[in-house]
Amino acid sequence: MLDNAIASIENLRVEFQTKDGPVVGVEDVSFKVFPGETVCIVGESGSGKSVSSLSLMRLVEFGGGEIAGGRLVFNRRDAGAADLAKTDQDLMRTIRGNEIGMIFQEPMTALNPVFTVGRQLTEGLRLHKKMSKADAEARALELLRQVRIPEPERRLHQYPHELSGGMRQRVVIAMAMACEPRLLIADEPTTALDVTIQAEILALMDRLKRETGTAVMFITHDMAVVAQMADRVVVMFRGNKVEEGTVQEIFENPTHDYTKALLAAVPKLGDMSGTDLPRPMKLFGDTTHSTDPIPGTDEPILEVKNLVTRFPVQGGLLRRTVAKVHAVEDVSFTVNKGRTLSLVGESGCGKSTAGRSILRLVEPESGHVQFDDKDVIALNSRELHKVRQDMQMIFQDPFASLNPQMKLSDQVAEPMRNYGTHKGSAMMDRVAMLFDRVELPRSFMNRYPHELSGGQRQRIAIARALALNPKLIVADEAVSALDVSVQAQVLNLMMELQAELEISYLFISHDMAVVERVSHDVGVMYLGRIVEIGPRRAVFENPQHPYTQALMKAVPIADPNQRKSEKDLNFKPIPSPIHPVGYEPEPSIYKEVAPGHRVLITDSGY
Amino acid sequence: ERGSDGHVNIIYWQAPSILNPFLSSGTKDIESASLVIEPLGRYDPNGNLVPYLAQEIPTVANGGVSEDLKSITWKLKEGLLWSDGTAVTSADVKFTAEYCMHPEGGCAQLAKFDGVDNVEIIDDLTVKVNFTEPKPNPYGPFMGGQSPILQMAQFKDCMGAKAPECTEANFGPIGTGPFVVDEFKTNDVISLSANPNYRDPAKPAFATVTFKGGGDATAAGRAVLETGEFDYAWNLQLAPDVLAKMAEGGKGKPIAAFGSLVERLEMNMTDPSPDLDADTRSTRKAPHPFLSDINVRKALSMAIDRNLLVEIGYGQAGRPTCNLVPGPAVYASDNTDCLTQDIAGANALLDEAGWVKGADGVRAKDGVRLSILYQTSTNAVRQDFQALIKQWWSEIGVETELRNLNASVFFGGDPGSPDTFQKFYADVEMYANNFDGTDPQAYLSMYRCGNEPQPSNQWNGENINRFCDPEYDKLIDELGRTSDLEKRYALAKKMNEMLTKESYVVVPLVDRGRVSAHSNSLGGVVLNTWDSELWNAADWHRVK
Amino acid sequence: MLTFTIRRLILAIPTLLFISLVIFLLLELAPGDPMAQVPLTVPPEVKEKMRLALGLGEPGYIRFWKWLVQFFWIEPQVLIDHYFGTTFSEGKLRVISWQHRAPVMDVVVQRLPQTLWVVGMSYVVGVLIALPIGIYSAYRQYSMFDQAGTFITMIGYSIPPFFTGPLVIVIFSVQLGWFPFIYDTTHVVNDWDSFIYQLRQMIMPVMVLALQTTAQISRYMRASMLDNLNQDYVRTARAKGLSERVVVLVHVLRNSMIPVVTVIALGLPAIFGGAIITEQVFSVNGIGAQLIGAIQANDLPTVQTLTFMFAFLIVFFNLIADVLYGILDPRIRYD
Amino acid sequence: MTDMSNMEPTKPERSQWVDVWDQFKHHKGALLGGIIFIVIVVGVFLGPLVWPYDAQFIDIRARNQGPSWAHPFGTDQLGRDTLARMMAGGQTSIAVGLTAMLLALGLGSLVGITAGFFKRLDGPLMRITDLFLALPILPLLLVMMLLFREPLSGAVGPERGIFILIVVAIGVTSWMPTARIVRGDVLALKEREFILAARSIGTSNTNMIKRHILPNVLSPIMVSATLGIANAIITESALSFLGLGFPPDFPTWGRLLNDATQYLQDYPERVFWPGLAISLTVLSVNYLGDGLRDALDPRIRGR
Ligand SMILES: Nc1ncnc2c1ncn2[C@@H]1O[C@H](COP(=O)(O)OP(=O)(O)OP(=O)(O)O)[C@@H](O)[C@H]1O
Ligand SMILES: Nc1ncnc2c1ncn2[C@@H]1O[C@H](COP(=O)(O)OP(=O)(O)OP(=O)(O)O)[C@@H](O)[C@H]1O
Ligand SMILES: [Mg+2]
Ligand SMILES: [Mg+2]
Ligand code: NI
Repeated sequence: MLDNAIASIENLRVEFQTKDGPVVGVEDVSFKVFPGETVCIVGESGSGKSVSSLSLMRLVEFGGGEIAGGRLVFNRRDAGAADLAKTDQDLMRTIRGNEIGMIFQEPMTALNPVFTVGRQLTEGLRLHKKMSKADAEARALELLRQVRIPEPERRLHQYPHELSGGMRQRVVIAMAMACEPRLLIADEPTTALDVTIQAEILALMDRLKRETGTAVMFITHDMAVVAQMADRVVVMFRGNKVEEGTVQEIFENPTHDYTKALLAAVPKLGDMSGTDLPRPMKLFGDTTHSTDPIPGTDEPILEVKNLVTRFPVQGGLLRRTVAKVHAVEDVSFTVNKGRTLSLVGESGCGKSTAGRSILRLVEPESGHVQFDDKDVIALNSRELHKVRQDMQMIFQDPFASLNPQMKLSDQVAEPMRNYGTHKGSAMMDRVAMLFDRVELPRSFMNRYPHELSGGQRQRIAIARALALNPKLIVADEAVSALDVSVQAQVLNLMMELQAELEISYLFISHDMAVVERVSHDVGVMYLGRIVEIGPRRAVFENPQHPYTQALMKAVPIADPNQRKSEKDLNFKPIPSPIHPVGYEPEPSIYKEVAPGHRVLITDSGY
Repeated sequence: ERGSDGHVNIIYWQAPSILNPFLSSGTKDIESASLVIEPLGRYDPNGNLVPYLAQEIPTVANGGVSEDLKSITWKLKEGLLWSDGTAVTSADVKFTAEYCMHPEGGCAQLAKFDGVDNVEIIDDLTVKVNFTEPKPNPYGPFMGGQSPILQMAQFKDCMGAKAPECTEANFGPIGTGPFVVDEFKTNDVISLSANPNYRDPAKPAFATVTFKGGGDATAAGRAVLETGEFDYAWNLQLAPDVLAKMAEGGKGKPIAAFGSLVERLEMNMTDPSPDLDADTRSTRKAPHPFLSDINVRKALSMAIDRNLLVEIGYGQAGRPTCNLVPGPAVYASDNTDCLTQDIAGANALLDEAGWVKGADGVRAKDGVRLSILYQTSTNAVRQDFQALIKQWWSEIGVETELRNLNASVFFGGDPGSPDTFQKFYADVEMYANNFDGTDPQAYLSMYRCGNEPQPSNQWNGENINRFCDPEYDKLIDELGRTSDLEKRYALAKKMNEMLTKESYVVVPLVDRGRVSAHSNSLGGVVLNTWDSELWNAADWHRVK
Repeated sequence: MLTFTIRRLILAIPTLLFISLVIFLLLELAPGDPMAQVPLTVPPEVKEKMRLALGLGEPGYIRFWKWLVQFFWIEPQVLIDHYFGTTFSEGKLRVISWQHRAPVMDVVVQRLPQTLWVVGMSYVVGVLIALPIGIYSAYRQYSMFDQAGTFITMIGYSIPPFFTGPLVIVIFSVQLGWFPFIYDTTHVVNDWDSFIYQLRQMIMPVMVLALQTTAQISRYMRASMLDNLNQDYVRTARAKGLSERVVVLVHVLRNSMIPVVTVIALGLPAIFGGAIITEQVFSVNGIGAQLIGAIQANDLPTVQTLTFMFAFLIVFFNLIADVLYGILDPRIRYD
Repeated sequence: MTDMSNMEPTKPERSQWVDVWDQFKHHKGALLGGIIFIVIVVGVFLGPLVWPYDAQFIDIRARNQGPSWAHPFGTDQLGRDTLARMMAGGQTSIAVGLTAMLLALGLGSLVGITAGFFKRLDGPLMRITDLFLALPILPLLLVMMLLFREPLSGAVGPERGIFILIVVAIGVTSWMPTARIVRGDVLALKEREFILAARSIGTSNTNMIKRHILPNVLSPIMVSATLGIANAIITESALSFLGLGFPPDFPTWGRLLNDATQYLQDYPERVFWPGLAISLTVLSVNYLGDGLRDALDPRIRGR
């Protein structure tokens, strides 16, 4: 090629054959990727980002798609340019994994559960680089070191499920980079990862690009990441490219309406600096909703004291517990009526477990949970059933928490059926009202979860949680999987409801910008303990605990002019939360640095 | 010349499980054992007695049987050797009797030794069997395939309760027959070879025998008639057209012979209604509501076309009969009126007797409907018979419900089961029975009054249809006392007629013969229904 | 995993004892009589004596206890004696069949080879045919091959062996004369020719039986493959540039085999149980024929012993299946 | 926010069953299977009203005939019309096959779901499954016949009594595989998050099973159903063969096939009809099940 692009996509059109006729996945997309640059592709959900990248790998055919038009010119390492849209699969095989590496959108499921990490890593090496087993293993080890996985030797012989989410993600990345591809496609590689790991991975890819000249095609919904990573940005909307430009151009001078909407929806860390109370976001073109701050009350609704939850690790002849996972360790906090407490922290630090323990969806080992004058821990199953009417949970993964075989209206109506609060047409009216509330068209009532986009699913989960007019909602990563525009809508809805109904939230999230936007109070968790807790403003603007400080530092900023360098990052691997049965950790002791702002002074493991 | 004809393959679709007939009365076991062990005398295909190990058949005429009929003296042939080379002596004969008569042995052939007081050794080759009472038919012990002579040396530690423990002896008895057992796989296959000490040095012609068991009659027939894998197949109970088709295979031919086996209907003279309590149901306390009317029984018999039954079910292996005792010829009554079907006659008979057809076409009288439950064991031919007979009976206004039962339940004597043929919780049942040897005395005595199965004897009687006639009982006693053969023939015929054409409590259908098949190259086969089919295996040879 | 296995093994003992009791009670209750096959010519008194000689006079619990002792105490001694030439079992009463008056276990041992040859081989053949069919049908779902495979396997499943058996006999033995159809259990394989003969006499029963196995396993295989072919890790494997063969036969198959292997393991006890109808049609006289013969003859010691051994195998193979599950799927941990 | 909610075109309300039917219609195999199955059922149940011959009527002169206008399927060894017998046999076979399959399915699903769902019951229930797998079927059937035939005949009449017995016998001896498969699936399903979610909104155990577990284990149950109906039809014939089944003059497909096997060489057409009928039924049910499964699964339905 004259312009020495590694890959140039020209007028790509991809169709899917379905029973209702062909569906266009990508209508008309063209862009180029040059060596040593990072092209970020952003866009709304379903706009064809994944399909474009899969087409480049010619993997879209295996999902029932068909490249209906356009050219995919790829500049091969030593064989000149080739139109990948027309090459046969045999040739593709020598390109895939070798010259183009791909990190998939759902890294959690991208690994084969029955092969060891080492086996999956070496496979491509032995195939493409004709390495011997020993050589390949040595190289795999090197790769694992590069992606900063702790104890790489041990990991080689472990199975994917034995690794934490972040480690799995890094294995996938190592796999994609194994053969030093000329082009690396990363499809939302950091979705649902907490900021510290995200930061590490971004730094790694950046380094790779700099050191080997690999071109990176980076697909994401996170504008902060885009700002951190991109050289150029391609914006997609409903199967078409609507805008393309350098990262500065896009951020500073968006031309297309959609791009503007997208940028407006991005919550930025620091937006709320100087304010005490959360406030709904101002959205592009939205004038109907108020953005007044939400005051909340001082009346406690939920008091958690010294909560401890441990998961038994069983073994032995009689299935005795030989060790315990200390998931939640001596955690205390209070949530007031109409206010939001956010829990943040590293992946696996026990946020979800804490939330579930409060609802007794997992049984805590000890501690007090006082909800609305009731001691939740002491309730029998009938009373518990009654209390749950006032406590609802939105689960981390909205898709997983919806029954795939049940109509949405039934799922939203189910709590009412269970408690008999509404019956017959009254119930259906309320379901319709809830759909309106979360701004889903009523025609969706007869749909099934898979027929919805991620954001819509999330809204169903919220509608279900609202069905009983609860006093407390535990929202576990309620927005992490959404693209920014949808995320902003959902956050606004939640805050709107809080303002209206005085609902309290226990908000669990890894996204610090979101947390800043929505919370009155923030608790930072590390290894099962709250290391710092206090009013949001105090914690964010004056972090005291070293872990909180590291966390704040890792947050990417949605501004291409404020890029972080790798040197800023310095994370330690998390120690194991597994302890033998008799082990009794010391209690948490806090120092109050400011009114309500307390910091752990005993050992947290950090 | 012994062993010159090589190998012969025999297939029995029921596999022999043991080679000791005293521990099993299965035909397959007795017949397979007959290749190895022999009795003093056998019956020939005509039912005549022929000496085997004995020099001659003892009779009153030759002095072998005492005048008072209380003893019989057998003389062994001289120079007889067991297959292991030792001599056969009268001690072996005496031992055999003691072996079977041991109270704990559970001997299957005990009936053969019925009335035996003791067995005396007269000399090395002579034994005398003493009976407790006069025996008009003294040929029970040591006659026929069921009571061969065992070698004392081999079985002396196997008496009574120990009998089952002697697996080796039971699976490989030492005998005097034409073959010796090389290997016995129970319920599967026997390998035999010619007995080096067989009394006729020129026999047997075959050096080795494979006696295969298992499969079904169809497979056995195919193996002989169609593929020629086997030389001899036993008891091919197959539909006549199937057998005919197989015979077209041309590899062999079916052969048939008749004995005393009669397929019959038994009419229940007592009431099997489930409404009755267990002590009354199907016992003489309650007479049958309509089968106690002889007209009904007779009409039922008249409606049946026995020729057609034979044609459909047995072909050359059966012949229509009206007799319970169809043979030997001297005992067979010339009763043949039932052989022509007479539906009109049957209808007329029932009309006359006051059984009037109702709206549903079923006859009734005084509120009693002619509705019959007709049971038999599970078997393709029997089910065809049931269907045909049901149709004929429907033509005379009789309604029939059919039931077929698992053979092992139907013929088993489990007093807990309602489905045994002895309990007879049905109106009519069909099965076949015959008698051992050629003398029908015991057989006819079954229908003695009081011998019916009932709760007090755990349903163990033999008078299945609960027939009761003092006249008949008198004749039984008389037969037991009579030794004059002509008189015995006459008595038996009379009794046969009382049960059949005079009372129709037993409705004979078919005199069932035996069909076996042998390959074209197997010579010397003479089918014998009065004794083991392999009775003359020593004479078998290859046709060149 | 080891402790799990040991725990299950220990639990299996009371289970098996209970099963043996239930089987015993069931057989006691079932109508039928060991004298059913005795000709009607044998008078009832004689039959009664024969019954007593079989031990039927004793009450049920004594017979059950005797059986327990014989099976669990004496038979193992016989086994030890057999292998080490000791004489522990001398003079002790073993489990004796009522039909042929020989120790049941001896007959089982005698018949095991032919059962394993025919039924075992058919299972192996069936599985070997089923797996490729299942794999390919799923890989090319709704293709001609898949449709034809479904059609043939379902027909194979719906046509019982009592029909297919005679059918192949008529075609291959009677019409074409290719194979013998009366299985020769005395046949000894000692050279090439005799091996060929063994193959020829096995081929028909093996094929008839394999048809059933194939039908079932291939359905399972297909379903399982279909589940896994759409998984994300398949795409990952393809993205590595692996060939389709490796993707399907290594990555997908390994995952799909997890449920199928347990299904296969659960089907294994049936091999030892024999194949009742097919064994009869081809006169194989294996364990299946022994069992059905014993049931028909009401040979309770044989039936009890065989069904109990079968129960043992079922419990054992269920355990194996669970353990296999754990081994094949690293996510599953029993401890 | 209104802009986003209108992205999906508004479709008219549709009921679940319309949906299912819609999907079903598109499944060619299922449609064909359904049609064949309906044709068989209608033919078998309504045919005798039209066809002049009775299944039990013996015309001995017309025996062993090949196909002709009078007897399109020929006659058997007693001259009974094969077509009439096929229809009568079909009634019994289909009725037995369906009900026994449903019973086995019901039992199997019940045991499987209970064992999978309630951890405490898993051990005992699976041991019971082992027990039933280990029980010798023949003696079990004999005992059932012994204990229940007469009381049932008394209560509901002999034919219906036998029908119930046979159905129960087949059902009771063939639920175990279904139970095992379902249990495995439930065990996996129980770990899914939507079950936890359902619990958090206060769903009781019964509702949990009814609304969340059962619909999600439908697909293995469907497979068992297809295999089960074939199994039931064949088992029925084996029972008749052993004398544990229907009265001997009561034709069923299995028995017709069994009887005809004897005449395989002489009258091969005689085995053809029952064999064809059984295979067609099983195949049509198989495709029907395939289609239904696809139709009932909204994930597939959406595509
Ligand atoms: N296998 C398929 N069959 C039919 N349509 C498909 C298929 N895969 C993708 N599509 C459609 O193609 C379009 C583009 O999908 P794609 O996965 O590329 O979206 P995306 O931009 O990656 O969205 P997200 O941010 O949610 O990952 C969507 O409308 C989707 O519905
Ligand atoms: N059921 C369980 N059994 C054993 N260990 C568990 C279980 N659930 C969670 N854990 C462990 O408890 C710890 C806390 O898990 P939890 O799900 O609460 O993390 P989290 O903070 O929500 O992380 P993430 O951000 O990834 O959702 C982890 O080490 C996890 O491995
Ligand atoms: Mg995507
Ligand atoms: Mg979590
Ligand atoms: Ni809005």
